[in-house]
Amino acid sequence: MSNGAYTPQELMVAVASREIRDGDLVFVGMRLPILAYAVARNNHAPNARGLFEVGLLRDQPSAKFLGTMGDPPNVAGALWATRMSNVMALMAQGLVDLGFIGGAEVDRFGNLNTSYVGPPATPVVKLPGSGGGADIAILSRRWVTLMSHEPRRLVDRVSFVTSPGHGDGSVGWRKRNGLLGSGPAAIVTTLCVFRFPERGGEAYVDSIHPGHTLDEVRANTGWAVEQPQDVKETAPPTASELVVMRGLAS
Amino acid sequence: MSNGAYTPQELMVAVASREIRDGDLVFVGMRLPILAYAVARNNHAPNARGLFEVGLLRDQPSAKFLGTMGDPPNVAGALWATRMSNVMALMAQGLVDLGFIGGAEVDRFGNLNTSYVGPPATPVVKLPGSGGGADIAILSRRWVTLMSHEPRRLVDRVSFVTSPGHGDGSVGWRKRNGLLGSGPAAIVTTLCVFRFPERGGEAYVDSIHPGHTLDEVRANTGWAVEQPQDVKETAPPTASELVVMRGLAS
Amino acid sequence: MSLAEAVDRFVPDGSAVAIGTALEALIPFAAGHEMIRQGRRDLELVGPISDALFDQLIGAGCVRRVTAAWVGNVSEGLGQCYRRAAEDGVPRRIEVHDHTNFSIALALWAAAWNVPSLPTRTLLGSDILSTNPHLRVADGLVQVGAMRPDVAVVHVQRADAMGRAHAWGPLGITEEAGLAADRVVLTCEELVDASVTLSDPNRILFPETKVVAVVHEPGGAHPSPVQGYFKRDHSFFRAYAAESRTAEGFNAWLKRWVLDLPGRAAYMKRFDVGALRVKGTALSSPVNFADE
Amino acid sequence: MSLAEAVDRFVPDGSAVAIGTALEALIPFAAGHEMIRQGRRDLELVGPISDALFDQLIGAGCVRRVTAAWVGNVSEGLGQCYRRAAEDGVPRRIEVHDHTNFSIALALWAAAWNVPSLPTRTLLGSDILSTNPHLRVADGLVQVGAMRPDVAVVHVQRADAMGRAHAWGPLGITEEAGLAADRVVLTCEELVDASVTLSDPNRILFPETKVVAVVHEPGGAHPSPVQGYFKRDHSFFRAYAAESRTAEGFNAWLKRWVLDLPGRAAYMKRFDVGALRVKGTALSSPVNFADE
Repeated sequence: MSNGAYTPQELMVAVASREIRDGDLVFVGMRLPILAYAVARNNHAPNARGLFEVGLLRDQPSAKFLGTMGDPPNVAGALWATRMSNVMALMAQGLVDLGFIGGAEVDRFGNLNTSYVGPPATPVVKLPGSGGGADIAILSRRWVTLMSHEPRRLVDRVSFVTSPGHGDGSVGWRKRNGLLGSGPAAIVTTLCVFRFPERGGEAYVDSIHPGHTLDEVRANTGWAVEQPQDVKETAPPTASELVVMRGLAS
Repeated sequence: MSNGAYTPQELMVAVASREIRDGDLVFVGMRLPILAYAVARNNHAPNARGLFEVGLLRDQPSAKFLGTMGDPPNVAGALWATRMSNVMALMAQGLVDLGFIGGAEVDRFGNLNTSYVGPPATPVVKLPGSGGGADIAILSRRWVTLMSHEPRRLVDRVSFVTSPGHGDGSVGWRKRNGLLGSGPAAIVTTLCVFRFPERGGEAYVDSIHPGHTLDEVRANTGWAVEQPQDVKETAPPTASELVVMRGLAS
Repeated sequence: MSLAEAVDRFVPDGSAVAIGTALEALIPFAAGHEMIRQGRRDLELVGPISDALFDQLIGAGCVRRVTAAWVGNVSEGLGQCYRRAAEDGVPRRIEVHDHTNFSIALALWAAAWNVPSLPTRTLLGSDILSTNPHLRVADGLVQVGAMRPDVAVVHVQRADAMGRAHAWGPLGITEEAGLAADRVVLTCEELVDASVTLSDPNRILFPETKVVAVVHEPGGAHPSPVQGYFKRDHSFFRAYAAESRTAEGFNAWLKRWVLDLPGRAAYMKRFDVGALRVKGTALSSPVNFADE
Repeated sequence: MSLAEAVDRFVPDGSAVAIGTALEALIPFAAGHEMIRQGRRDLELVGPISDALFDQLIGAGCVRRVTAAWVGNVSEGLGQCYRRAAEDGVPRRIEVHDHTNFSIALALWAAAWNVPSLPTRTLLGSDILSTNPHLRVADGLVQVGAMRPDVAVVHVQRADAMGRAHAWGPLGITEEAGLAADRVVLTCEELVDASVTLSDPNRILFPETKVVAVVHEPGGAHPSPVQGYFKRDHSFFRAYAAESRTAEGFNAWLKRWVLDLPGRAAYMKRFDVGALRVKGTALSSPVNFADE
């Protein structure tokens, strides 16, 4: 999948990091998002700050390995250790500029399912649940999800909406239903970057990663992906982006 | 007013202290109530604990002078220093056994006014307001108010109910209106102790302080005080009660 | 940043200002006095109880509305300027939105969580429901409308230049006031290095993203107490109560203690600071934040 | 008090138990294992996310209902016992009341403040509204029904015998869980003198009136981390994920790590405790509580 200079995950991290603007308050998750946050902090967004739903605010991400956001190195050097509801309060006030959400499956309107495959009363697979995912999806100003590009993950419609994106895809669905932020800004996959129309709707291909094609995207996506107006190529990770993420991922 | 062995205030403190049962969680105010709490702790209620709305829990009251409950000696040795809303949470759960409320005027149904004399829009006297008084009146299991016995303070009906007692005096008024606790247990004055029927209603004279008479009570009360069924004499402060309050009041 | 600059930039005329949120301790008198000196007008003061500071701001004509549970002089009784304003419109009429201590806390939590109101049983049966338009009864509960201050002004024991504040002792409604407010102005006894505040992130009061100004203002809470730093100056409150009994007396007091002084440093020279200073040491037992 | 006695007396069958309220740290695994050993049944587990402990209690058949935002193994993925119970009713069917992290916090605050529900915008547009009967939409907001646990079980760094607990690091929903619960059971790394806890009343988590048991149980949160005491045992979580993939594997794991052991002391001898212990020192800067 890689051209040898970087892995698909490294490209995803680089793309995700570019969603972070300088001065942003970012709701950071673990794994790829925390790497993206580190890359942004050390490159174009030195004044970004990271919130962790466990109840932490940080500037620099820990240089040590984290299994979870509650690990001691994430606490040492924190700028605020508090209750989760206080962190959520900031998000409910619209003060979280960007959130990251993980998901088992996402649909063409950006809705995420992390709860049930099959009927909730008799599920085929019981997934772990929302955690803070639905909170981020509903309350942060904009959010990004990162996902391996597989047809079983990028589905036409999720059977259960844990964390709402653009709902039924109609224009203005979020606003009509009282959701706070503007919803999903991007789905970053191993093949491409999807984005959404400003007031909601269906995901469109914004850029395709170097070495991949629209046909490949279509073959691995559970909905009929429309022909993009202009097919950009995703900018690969820069050397300075790679230095940061490789320094931390070890 | 005094028989020489103790002052009217000392008698009031002693009476108030006897309202505290061992193990009670008491919402303590300043001045006479904190002396009552100290007397109870050091006599019959060694396991009582005191909550202060500023956000404190204590066992022993401070031995040092306090101008306010936020004074440093009230913090040193505290069992919990927290937010006011956490202290209120305990009271809202019905966990505060007894509260003390000060008041400018009280009426025959135990309602207190600490807000306005005259119309609220154009008051003759602007009193300081509720503070935590209404919270205690509505949420604590039972409460006591201490007041100098004057006709302008013990009135037929207060013009403004800041902290509700038994409202309009009808049986079950508190329950019907959703108030949590059972309301005023006693009005302790410089002349006597008033109590209330269990399910609400009008204050009746339960005991008259040594050296005072029902006629004196009637002459100084703003409503027509009924003849009590049996006129008890208030038990005077004991030597051990006086020792505690005199040790602290200096 | 100087207090003058902080008040000038972040407490404009017409602001809703939460101040005195720890109740009787840590009252930001220096900041309040600076608002008076700068002739601030049409403020809405927000707090639980207020020990004399609201009374002074009202007497100085800075205030349009009071949203609070109690306004007076805690150890001395009624607030005389508050009375004159509410009873006689002197120096100007004020609007009063009454609360209880609990309901003002809930009003701030509602704003912190960005919901229109929070429910409670407190205030049921109280006539306060009829004087405050932000309280209403629905389904047997009182709905307390959200109160979002434009600015919370908070005095703390220590803070760093980035706005990480450590305060201790009972905090009243300080945390919710800071979270609810659009911005926070800090005054502090000690301006410390970030290594001090970050050594204990659990004691940091607010996210620094809310804090717009940190002012080093030792004694900025006098005459209110500051745990570990200053005792309460009871006689100062007593003297203020006596002098503020008439409008003339208040104006003389204000001239002497606020208007004729350039700032807090000059103010602190006018009384025996040493007698109020806490000299003892009762240190908190440290905790270990090490991660390996 | 011993952990066996605390669980026996204060966590009866059928209890609603808030546990693991600080999210990934300070998880009371020792207390959970004691519930398993005592064959507790029909529990309702209440928490935000649960890192493996809910999965173990579910696998052991102790659980009737889960009221939580997330159940799994944080660093390893899905909870295999949770899946078997929800998908196949093995070892028994469980009921799931889904929440988000924010909504479970609000459910506890509603109970702490003793109101039927609290409003929020979170969950609008989520299908979770259709699976949890304690959530409903009214006037464009979600009303989160109060959740009052019978008991909150909390692991802390240190506590005294009267129940005054000091915990540090991020606390998740611990404070609201303790306030909302009928009673609190504490396990602690260190049982300290009251002079330690009372030296810093701001760090005391709960009013002691809520605390019914204090158990000195060093290592009681393993394999979860304890700031200043223990690192997270990542490989233990990984091994648990692998072994719990089948019901047989889980039962073998449970026998080895819980059922065959008399208690925590024996458990702590079965792995290299020294490698996990925090050896460094990064002390909080003390604060002065002196009053004169």
